[in-house]
Amino acid sequence: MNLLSLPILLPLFSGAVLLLLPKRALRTLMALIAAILTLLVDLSILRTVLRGEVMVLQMSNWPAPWGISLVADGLTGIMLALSGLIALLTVMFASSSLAHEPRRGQSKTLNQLRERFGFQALLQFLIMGVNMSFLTGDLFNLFVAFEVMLISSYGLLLIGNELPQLREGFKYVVVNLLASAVFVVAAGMMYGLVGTLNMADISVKIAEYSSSHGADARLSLLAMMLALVFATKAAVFPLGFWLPSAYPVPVAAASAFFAALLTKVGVYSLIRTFTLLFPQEQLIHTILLVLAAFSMLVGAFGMISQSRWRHTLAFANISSIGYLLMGVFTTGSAGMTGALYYLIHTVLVIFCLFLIAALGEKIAGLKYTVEGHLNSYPWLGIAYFASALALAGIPPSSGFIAKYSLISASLRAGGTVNNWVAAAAVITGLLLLYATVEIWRGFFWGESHAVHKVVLPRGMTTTTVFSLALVISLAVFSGPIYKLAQRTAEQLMTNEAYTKAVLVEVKTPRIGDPALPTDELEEDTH
Amino acid sequence: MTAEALLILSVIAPFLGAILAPYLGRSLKARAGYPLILCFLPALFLVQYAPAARANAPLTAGFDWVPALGLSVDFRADGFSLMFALIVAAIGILILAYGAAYLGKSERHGRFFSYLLSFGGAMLGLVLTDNLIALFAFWELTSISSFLLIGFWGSRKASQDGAEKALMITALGGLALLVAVILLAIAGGTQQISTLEFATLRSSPLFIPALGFLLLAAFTKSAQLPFHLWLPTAMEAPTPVSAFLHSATMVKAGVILVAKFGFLLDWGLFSQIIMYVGLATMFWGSYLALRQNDLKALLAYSTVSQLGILMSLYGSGHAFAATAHLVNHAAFKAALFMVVGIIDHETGSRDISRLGGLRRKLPISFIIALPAALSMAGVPLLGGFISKELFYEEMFHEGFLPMLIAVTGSIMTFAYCLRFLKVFFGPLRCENPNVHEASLRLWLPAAPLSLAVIAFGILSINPLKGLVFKSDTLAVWFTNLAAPSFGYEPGHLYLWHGFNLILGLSALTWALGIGLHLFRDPFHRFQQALTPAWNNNTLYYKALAGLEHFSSWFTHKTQGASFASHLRVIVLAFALIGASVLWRYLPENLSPVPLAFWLVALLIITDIVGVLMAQNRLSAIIFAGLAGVASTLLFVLLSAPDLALTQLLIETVTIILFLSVFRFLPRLHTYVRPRSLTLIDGLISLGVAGTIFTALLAVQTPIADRIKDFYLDYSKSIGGGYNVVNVILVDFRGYDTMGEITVLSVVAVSVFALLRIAVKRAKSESNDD
Amino acid sequence: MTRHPEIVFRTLAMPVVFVMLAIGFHFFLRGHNAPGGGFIAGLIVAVTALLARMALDRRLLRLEPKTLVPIGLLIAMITGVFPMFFGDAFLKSAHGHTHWPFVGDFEWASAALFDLGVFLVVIGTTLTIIELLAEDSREENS
Amino acid sequence: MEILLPFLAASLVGAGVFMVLSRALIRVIIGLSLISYGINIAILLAGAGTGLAAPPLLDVEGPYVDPLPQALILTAIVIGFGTTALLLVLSLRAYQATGTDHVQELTKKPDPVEVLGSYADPERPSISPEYGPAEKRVKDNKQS
Repeated sequence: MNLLSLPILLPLFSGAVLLLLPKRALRTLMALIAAILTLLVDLSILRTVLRGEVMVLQMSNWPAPWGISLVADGLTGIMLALSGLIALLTVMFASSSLAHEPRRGQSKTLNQLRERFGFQALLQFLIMGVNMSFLTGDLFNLFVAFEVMLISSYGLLLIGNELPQLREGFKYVVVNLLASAVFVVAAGMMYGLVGTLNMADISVKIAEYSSSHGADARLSLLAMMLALVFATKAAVFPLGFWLPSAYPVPVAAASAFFAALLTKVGVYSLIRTFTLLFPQEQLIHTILLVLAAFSMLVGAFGMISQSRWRHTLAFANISSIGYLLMGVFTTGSAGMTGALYYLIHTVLVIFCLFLIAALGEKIAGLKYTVEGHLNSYPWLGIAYFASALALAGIPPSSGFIAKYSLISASLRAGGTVNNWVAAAAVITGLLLLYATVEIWRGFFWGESHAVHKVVLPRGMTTTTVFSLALVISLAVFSGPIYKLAQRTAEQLMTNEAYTKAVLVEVKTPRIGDPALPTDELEEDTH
Repeated sequence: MTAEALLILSVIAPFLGAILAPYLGRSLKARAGYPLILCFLPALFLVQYAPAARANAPLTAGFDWVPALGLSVDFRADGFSLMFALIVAAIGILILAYGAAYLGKSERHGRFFSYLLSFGGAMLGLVLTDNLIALFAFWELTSISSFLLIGFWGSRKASQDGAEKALMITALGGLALLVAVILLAIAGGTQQISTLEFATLRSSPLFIPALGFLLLAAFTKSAQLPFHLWLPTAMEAPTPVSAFLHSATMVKAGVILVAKFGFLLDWGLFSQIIMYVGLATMFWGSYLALRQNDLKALLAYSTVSQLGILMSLYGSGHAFAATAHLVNHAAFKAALFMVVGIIDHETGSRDISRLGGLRRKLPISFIIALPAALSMAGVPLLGGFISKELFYEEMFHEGFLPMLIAVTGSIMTFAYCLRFLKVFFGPLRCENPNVHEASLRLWLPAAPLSLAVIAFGILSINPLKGLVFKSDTLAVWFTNLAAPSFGYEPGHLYLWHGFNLILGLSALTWALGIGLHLFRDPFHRFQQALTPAWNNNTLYYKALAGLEHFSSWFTHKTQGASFASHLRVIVLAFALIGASVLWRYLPENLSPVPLAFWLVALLIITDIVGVLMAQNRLSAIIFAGLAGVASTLLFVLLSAPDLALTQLLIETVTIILFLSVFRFLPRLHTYVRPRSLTLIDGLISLGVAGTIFTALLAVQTPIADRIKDFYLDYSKSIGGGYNVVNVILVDFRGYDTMGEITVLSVVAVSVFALLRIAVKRAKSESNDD
Repeated sequence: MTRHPEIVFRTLAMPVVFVMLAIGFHFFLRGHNAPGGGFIAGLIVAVTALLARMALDRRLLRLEPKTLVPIGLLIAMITGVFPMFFGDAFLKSAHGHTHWPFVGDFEWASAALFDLGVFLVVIGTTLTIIELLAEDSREENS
Repeated sequence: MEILLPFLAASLVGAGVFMVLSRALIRVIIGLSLISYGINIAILLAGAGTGLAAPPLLDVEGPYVDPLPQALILTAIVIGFGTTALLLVLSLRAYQATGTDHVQELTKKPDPVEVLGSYADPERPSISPEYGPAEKRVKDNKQS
């Protein structure tokens, strides 16, 4: 079960070592090895939890409510596997792109400085934070994990000191500090009210209390605070204003990782909070469902309004968060199944699109309205077209399956709110299609004015092809993956397996616990 | 090969071809079209299962895609589907051959054939599938691949626009279809089209919305009024594409939908709605076709008009007549488009007013075009005549108004067919002096279609049986193939119905059609005078511009709003939360407050006021620092020595930090907020404070015992330390501390990078942001 | 600033630095049993180092403070990983009595090693930030 | 006690929020530190209550206050210290780079929308021949 600590320890270790390594090649190698190992660990965890098992690791051997537990159920397994994949691809992409100029017309020293000043290490710490968030079974530790993740993201956002980075970085940091403040106070209050921080324990205690006392406004209060925090991190409308300006400013690899995973950590936390801790807060579920509908539309409108690659895609991210939450908060496991499938889909697709955007920026600068690149870069065109179809939910892409299952679940659930949300989802599909077609028209069609062809770095294109392959294989293997999502969703609907696995050994620890051999430690204590 | 495999292959093969095409295109150039014909052959071989289809025992096959979602790619070659698949495959083959001759050397051949084949595959899938979701999937695929085809010459703005318009409008219909299939699946309890039951569906409240969405989908795709605007601009595509899209495939998808779900639509008002929409489209399409000068545009509007006929026939339940006309239309329209392509290819123009007398220069093309155009006009002995007679007959039964519209529409149809043929007659007019007949490779693919047009009519006269004029061969075979799907009796097509009212109407049509052609100039002026300033096309662009405008306005308003107002949203949300438990949990009896606490409280309040009132940086920093000291004191009073110590040290270091950058910090400007904003901010801040306050009161009585005793009990014995807080930090919750020092490390790295990588001044920043 | 206070400052600084260092280590060692611990000690030592830097213009450590950060992180982490080789969970702690020659009875805890990591990270981070800021402002001035 | 201490925590947070909503960089930073003071007190009050008891040092006589919130706050303080330091350096850099301490001026506006260009007209699809003699033109367009 110590396996569970590895997705955190491996990046931590490699992050620390990366700070000490003197050569670029060594750093690249180290980062790659760490990412590959982490991915392998993630996959083996996924394999175990797919058997329906819930893996638990009690940190420091302290039993559940007192120590900190690491827990992996199906949802965690999926998230970890995604994070492992995306992390590896990001490391690959970054190590190639940091050796070249950031985008057309800039000098490449800036990127080299970024690399030298710890980009890869920050990335590893970010991965650690993300994995920590997915694995932890403790509310306060989730706060710590968020902080590790956020502080690394500040670092990645700012590294390079370009003007937009500083400008948007300030806003990003302030917003997240506010949200973190709410989070930590909510965690403290949760301890005050429920008397424990272990999420399984909280779940059990709240369920017990609710069954005997009925609804309690104090619990709703905490639920709303947590919802506020996670919705802000997930960039749900109207709390997501910070995202579209912040995500496009760092290096492309960082943008891609942010867009693919960081907001999803917010969504993950929302799923955990509202399936495990507060499944009974129906009002908040409905509020979030309505906000989800708005997020979809607002994201799509935002996409249409932009003309720069990554700004447009940042709005696409907001829209996808809307779709996700629509599934999460639609009653019943069908919606959750759709949401989980959509989650896998959107992580891969958004990531792939960001990589394509990075290549696009390399070819023609920040805007995609410089036409006529289809003939020079047909493969890029294919990659964009395939992933844009997936984004807009056009068959036979994975996006279509995701969209279909979400809308179908929503319509099946019935009721006014659900119907309107489904309508919003349908309309958003059209708007997304329009926005992606505009990029296609703006960048690939049209008359080419390019004087010479930009040579794209090998590493960057290879990584893009890999991630495109992931997007396509998701569509091909939709059957088993959807099944997986379905099983995980059913697991999420009942908390029993989770809480039982975590709270299994409530015996007090024995005094004579086997201690470490003494001789190894002696020298160091002075 | 088993029958099932063949059925699946017939849909898959074009897609495989689409993947191969770019490679073939690289080596074979335009000639890649010929080997790719193989991709449509499996579909053509399906003809051997026609007897089974006629016996209502159709071939089925398929595979699961996402079984948990009920999504399987099922195919079912029932009569109608099989008939349509054969048409698609046959015309597809001819188009591939035509395209191979048509495309110039500098084109992107591989890409062209790739798009074309994926479109063909999508179309075959659409007609053959038996699964609701797969139906939608293939439907969208046709939209997407037609988008690529129409925009094949993507460097031209008009092509881009035409492609986008077609995509947006058909995708709008696609979304309606998505909702429709979901509702049908919910209401019918199955996702298999062939097992949907009218009775089950009818009893569901979702039935009417489902039908409504279904109709919307059909109308958009089949270019019915008022969604017909995309079809004419789709003519920006290369002509082989237009020939494929507008004869047998893309535009017929809506008709297919109405045909496949006809058993549902023949209910209540729906059939009337479809019929009248179809008739209106037919009328308006032929009216607009008359005023076109571009041969391709003329054919485009004629397609709109013909689709109206099909739609009204299927809608009103006259599947037999509809199917007969569908077969005819596919043949003559594809032939006509190919001829237009030839004219364009050879003369360099498609402008009717600049062309004439081509009969002499392009004799073969003329021979091909003549029967096709006459069939479209409804001249006897040709297939078009037969189906138009049927159309008249059915409309005659429907009532006077449908009859009237049908006849007027047909008169104009007759007129524009003559107008089309005008380019072959009269004195030679052509800008290209060296005009000559197209090569064999170009006209040969068009010839079989023209032959079919003739065969549908004339060849079927059986001289032995005298004047029966029963047209009982190919067309009938096709039409009757679809019979089991609609439940009509296999019938006959008659060239001769005897002298009756229908024939009279036909004669009237011819006469008035010729008249209209002769007096076309005044009519044209009349049309010009009636042209409104706006139409649905301008509306479409207005809507797009409106969408862009709204998006940008909205995004500007929300994203571009001040940062402070963004923050306001978050804190306001937090403030509102407090309202939910406001004042409910006031403690009942208050314990006395020791003096020390009063003093700390005084200090904190003073500091807060000091910070809020501070006019310069130093005093603000000092007051904030004092607030920190005050909270340290509070920690001491509340028995938290570790906290107090830490807070004090942090305070010290922070002050050092502030002071070391002090000189470079901006002065404490008081940017004056508008008074209303100050008020709002004040209220929001009060709200936040209120939330914290009430929440703190509310959580003072826990709902379950807190877990603290464990730490106190085992801190010494197992943790090995007397300071429980420290033991928690390094042992019980040492993992938190691990995260905490990671945070600190990252801060060090980030600050190092921030301070060591030189800052570019705003002035020297390159302008690309 | 006149010369005299500066000399006074300098003479005073040396003993102050030593006293503060002693206090810092004291806080570090007693952390497990009384208020203190790696974090508090780290801050004290960092402030001391700053003082030494400013008053004596001397670095307490040869190392760049930035290097302390990963080292501290690794120490803390490896302490935590160690029990994993014995099949225990990450960060499983151990403590006990042992007898060292010349030192006598000594009470040790693996947690102290972990705290050492914290200690180093805190020193490293604090010094990095403040020293760099000081350098930065010096460059700006020149 | 039950009212006074929550009141203090709440007023610190409230004042902090008011400062954060102002428009000067420094005020925002100071506001954030006020918020963190308030929140630390709030966590202590929420978790350990307002009652008085001995500090959680086992060599002192009990009963002890709840040690867990103290440990949580310690972690929170350290993290807060780190982020404040980063924010301070960042705002210094932002100020140096932009020359403004007005938070609003740091914000940039989104792009203006582009005017929709000329468009296809279904009544008159581009009559210009698409092929034949025009082949050269199409070709030229592609290659330029």
